[in-house]
Amino acid sequence: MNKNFIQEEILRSSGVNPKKCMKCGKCSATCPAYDEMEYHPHQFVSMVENGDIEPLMNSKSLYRCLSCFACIDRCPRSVQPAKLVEAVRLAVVRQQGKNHLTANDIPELIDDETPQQLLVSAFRKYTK
Amino acid sequence: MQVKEYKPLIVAFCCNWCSYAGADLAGNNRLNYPADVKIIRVPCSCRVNPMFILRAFQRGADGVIICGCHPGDCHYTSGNYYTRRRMAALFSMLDFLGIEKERTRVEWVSAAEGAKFAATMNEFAQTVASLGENKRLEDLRCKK
Amino acid sequence: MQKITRDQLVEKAVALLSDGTVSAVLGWSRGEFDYDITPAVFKSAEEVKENFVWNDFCGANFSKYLVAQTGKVEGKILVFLKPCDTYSFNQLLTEHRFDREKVYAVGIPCEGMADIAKVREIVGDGIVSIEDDGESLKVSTLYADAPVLVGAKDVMAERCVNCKSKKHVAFDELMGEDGEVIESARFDEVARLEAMTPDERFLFWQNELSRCIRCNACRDACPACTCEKCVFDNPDSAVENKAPANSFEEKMFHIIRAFHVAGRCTDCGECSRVCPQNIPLHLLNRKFIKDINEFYGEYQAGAEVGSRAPLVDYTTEDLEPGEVFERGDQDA
Amino acid sequence: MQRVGVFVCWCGSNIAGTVDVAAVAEALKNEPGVVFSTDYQYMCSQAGQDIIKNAIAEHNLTGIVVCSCSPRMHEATFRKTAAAAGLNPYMVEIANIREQCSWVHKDMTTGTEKAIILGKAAVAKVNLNTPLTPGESPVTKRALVIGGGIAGIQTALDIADAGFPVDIVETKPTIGGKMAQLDKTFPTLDCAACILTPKMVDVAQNEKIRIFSYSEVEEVGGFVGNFDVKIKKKARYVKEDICTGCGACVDKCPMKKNPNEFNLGMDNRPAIYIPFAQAVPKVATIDPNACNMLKNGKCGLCARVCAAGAIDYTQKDEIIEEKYGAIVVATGFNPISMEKFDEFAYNQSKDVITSLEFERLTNAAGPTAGHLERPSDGKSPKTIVFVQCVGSRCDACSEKGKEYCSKICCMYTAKHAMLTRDKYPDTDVYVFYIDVRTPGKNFDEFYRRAVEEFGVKYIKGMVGKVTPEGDKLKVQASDLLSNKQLHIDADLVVLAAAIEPDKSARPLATMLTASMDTNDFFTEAHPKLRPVESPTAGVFLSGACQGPKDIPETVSQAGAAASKVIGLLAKDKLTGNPCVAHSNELMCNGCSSCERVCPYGAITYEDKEFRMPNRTTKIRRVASVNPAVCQGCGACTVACPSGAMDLKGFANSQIIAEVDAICK
Repeated sequence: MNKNFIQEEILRSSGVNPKKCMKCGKCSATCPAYDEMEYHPHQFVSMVENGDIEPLMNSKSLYRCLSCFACIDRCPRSVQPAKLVEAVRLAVVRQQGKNHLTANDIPELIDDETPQQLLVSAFRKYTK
Repeated sequence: MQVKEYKPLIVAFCCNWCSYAGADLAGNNRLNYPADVKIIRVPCSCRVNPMFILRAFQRGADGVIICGCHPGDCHYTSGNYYTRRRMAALFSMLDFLGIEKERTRVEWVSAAEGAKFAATMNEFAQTVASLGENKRLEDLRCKK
Repeated sequence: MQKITRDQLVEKAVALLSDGTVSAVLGWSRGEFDYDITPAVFKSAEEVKENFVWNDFCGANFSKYLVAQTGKVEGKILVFLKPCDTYSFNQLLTEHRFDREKVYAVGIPCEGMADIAKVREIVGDGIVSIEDDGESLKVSTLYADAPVLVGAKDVMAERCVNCKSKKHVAFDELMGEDGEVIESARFDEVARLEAMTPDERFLFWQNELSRCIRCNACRDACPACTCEKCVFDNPDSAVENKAPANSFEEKMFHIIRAFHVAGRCTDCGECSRVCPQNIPLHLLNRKFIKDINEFYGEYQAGAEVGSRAPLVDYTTEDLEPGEVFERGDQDA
Repeated sequence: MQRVGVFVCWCGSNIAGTVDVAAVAEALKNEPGVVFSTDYQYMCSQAGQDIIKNAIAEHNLTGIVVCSCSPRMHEATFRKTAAAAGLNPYMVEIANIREQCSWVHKDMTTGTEKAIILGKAAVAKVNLNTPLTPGESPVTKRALVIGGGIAGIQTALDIADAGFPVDIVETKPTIGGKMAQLDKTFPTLDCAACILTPKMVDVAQNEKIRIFSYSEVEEVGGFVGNFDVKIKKKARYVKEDICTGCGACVDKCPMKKNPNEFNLGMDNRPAIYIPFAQAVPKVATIDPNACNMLKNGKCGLCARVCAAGAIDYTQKDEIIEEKYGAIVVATGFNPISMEKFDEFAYNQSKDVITSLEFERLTNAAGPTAGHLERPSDGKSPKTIVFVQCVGSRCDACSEKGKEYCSKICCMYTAKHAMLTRDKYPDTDVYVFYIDVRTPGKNFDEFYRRAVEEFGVKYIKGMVGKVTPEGDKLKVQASDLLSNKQLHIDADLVVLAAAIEPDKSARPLATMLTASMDTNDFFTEAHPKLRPVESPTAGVFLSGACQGPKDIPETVSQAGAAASKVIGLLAKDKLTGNPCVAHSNELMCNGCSSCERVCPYGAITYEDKEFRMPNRTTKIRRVASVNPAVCQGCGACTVACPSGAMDLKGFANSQIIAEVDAICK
């Protein structure tokens, strides 16, 4: 898959416009998982903007983001870095070329407490 | 034979203080909109007499849009409030006579809203184009 | 079928002329036929006794005539006003169109006027005479051997069927009893048209308005159309046109005319009464009235002198022209 | 028949790039009335104007059409050109083929076609133009300045200096505004009070200047040269002319615990108070919400101690009516509320303050007498974190902040940081910045000194979160250049809050019919060429009400506004806009519809005698328009059913001619 295509796909699925970023770093300042991450939220934004997506997709940072959305809440420019992280995760999943989960896998994974909504969103996220 | 592409003719009445300046700003920012839109400058949207609108339709305009300052921001304090009432009544009447209501519009565009001006014109031109030629109000003698 | 009789009116007019209260009387006189009643100015008791007419065809609204006649007469002029005429009377006063001091207004009750078109629908053409015998009209025609009896209610004009008020809102003296404002169904026809599709409405109006011969009777009879010079007669207005050249111009004429009287029209119905082509012009005016009532609150032009017409008024919270149609969609 | 000349401008390539100007000139040659048509690179240049002048003379032109940029740009220029050549300036029409044609269309064919149509419309209109002569109205030689901050003060002083009387209306009990609250001023570090208070005294002593303090503008009527203004002088319950400002009442007042507005609520003041020592007028004011006498009728102590007998509990609001020739708006700014910025813990900790509060903390006349002490416990802070751009430069859809740069924060933060390091060298000072913007004389040098000489730690990055913990403020921030997240234990956090126009500006703009932008800053008549004038004639802008400004800029704009006012007041008569409504008496019905829609009350009625057929006459009521009052909106022309009312310059026939030309 070509680099531009992935970039476009990420921008499209996240709905984020990284050009709005004014590089203030408030996202990284606010991030509770900062020290766990190799690439920090502000870097996510600028790397996606530059099409530098490969390293992001291979980075563990992806899974260190807690999706707490503090960066989204506090970004003065409404850039929404967490949505980009989410979109890169999705790109990784989709690149694996197969479904992460099948319907048959589900019964053993869930317990009674799992809300249905979570199942639906997991399906959306982890299947092609 | 080449089929002549249908181009709607749109007359836009713009108040001098807000909307005409908004149109200028759209120009300053090079925001494109169809050349089908022709602007007539009036001091205030309340200068637009229903006769002008009907005349435009009579002479073959396909859509007429009136742009003024936002309510409350009229350069003349209250002109656009009168516009709002007059045009509400007139548009409702045109609709009552079976004339497509999409052909007439009032839009408030401030001097700072160049982007809104361009977007409005693009959208209005498209709407009018989708209606096709204005057949219901035109004077057939005036059509080429 | 009118409760008040010709004799009573003549007696009143003669009395007022004789004691010098008024120097002229604005009243009805016979035209070519019994049913084409003509407005007339009577200057003496003899003229009144001889030519004054009062019957079911005396629909003419005299308030407009005051604009011209008050200037021509020394002293006061007597005018008989039916309830609906009083609204026009007030509206003209609001617009300073005549001097109230020069008018002696006598309010007279009205039981509804007849529409000759409706009579013709029943008896056919060739009407030579119509006699009123209280409950019905005795119509003689060229082609029938015997006069036909027509129920007065059956030939009542549309505007009277949907009468909006039997109350006089202006008078110096009242003959008979005053009535009340009526909850009429006058907007039903407008609502029926509104419920149609735009295409149906267009066909309806195309059909109606294409009959217009631009005789200007509607304008000339309209008590709101009292302009010194009508824009359509004024070469400087750039929209001057006196005869319909095609289907557009009569539309333009009727839309502009309705717009010019919007907020000022009292819904007296004179436009439709005088239209020789029977175009329901009052529907255009009623559409404006209905809209104005719905958009800006109930307003009856002429209900009081000095009220501010809705189109020369505003609030900062008025609905947007685009919302006019959203409202319609919700209704539908 | 007119003899029309058409002049098509290339505007370099601005027009000629998308419009075939020669083709436009050629096409318009065939329009009715056109006797001359040409094109030129720059019609607005001297050479271009000469072409017009020569053509007027040579071809005996009675009207001209210039196909060029927007009339808002150069209509006045070409009108002057026409006038210089002896042609009535109102015989000029502009076809806007730049902003509304060449700049918005890309294709040469389309652009040219449209330009021709726009040109035709202008020719059609000019054929119906008539020469117009502006009316004249007298000028009231008195100016009103709304707002008594440094902008208002400077404007008033400059106007008074030219010999014209000026009134200042200030809502607060004293003039001085924000500058009076400041400690030192960048980049020279002058003490604000030392340079401001002499000016305040000048104002008080200038016999041309009247100060209406504790007052508000209630109503504005009239028009340029002739404004009628109602000013509400709020009751201060102290007779201004008798009070000596001795302060005995202030000392004795028992109701001492009221937040002191002047110190931003960081200390208290009594119910009767003088905002600060150098207040002008130095007169006490009673806060009616705090005074026991006014609330419950019990106390009266201040009246007893006042030797001058100035206290008057029965005082009422007073309305003053005055006429003015010009109005200057100088309503200034306020820091935005920090309510929505939870992350900085402004509402949770007293030690998170705004820069204006910091200013009071370091001011010798402030709540701590100039000692830098933490508001919570009075300890001196050892680590101070300054956060820039709080609420500035936000996204347009952000509900928290403003889209614009507040302009002054970079410099005052540098000033605060530098002064702190200077006075308390053992303090660690961090400044978190996104960009440091220092365009201004000696500004960048100042900032560099803060870093290089005073050791202020500038960190590129933003603070994400401030958490109060014990007596510390845990500051979590990013350092973008070293790609680290920082955790600093601070004693004091200072937020450089964005600034916004004063809340009074919006209603005032409505009263003045002056326009505002979406941020409630007043708009100028032209962003570059007329920066101190409002588009509303006779209304001028001074200071931060027009946009964020520092003191030097405010003062220069104040002076510029004053010079514009002086230019206006120096005239004995104003020539008005001749494009006003007029009523054709022969057609007027006297129905009053026009009068009801006129926003200016310009229409009156008179009874006139008219000749009628057969040697009779008739007296009719007809409308007449006062051309000095009419502003030419045209509301009346549509309200008029007979079409008797028309607008000069935008007549029914002219607009319809344009419609016809466009729809042909």
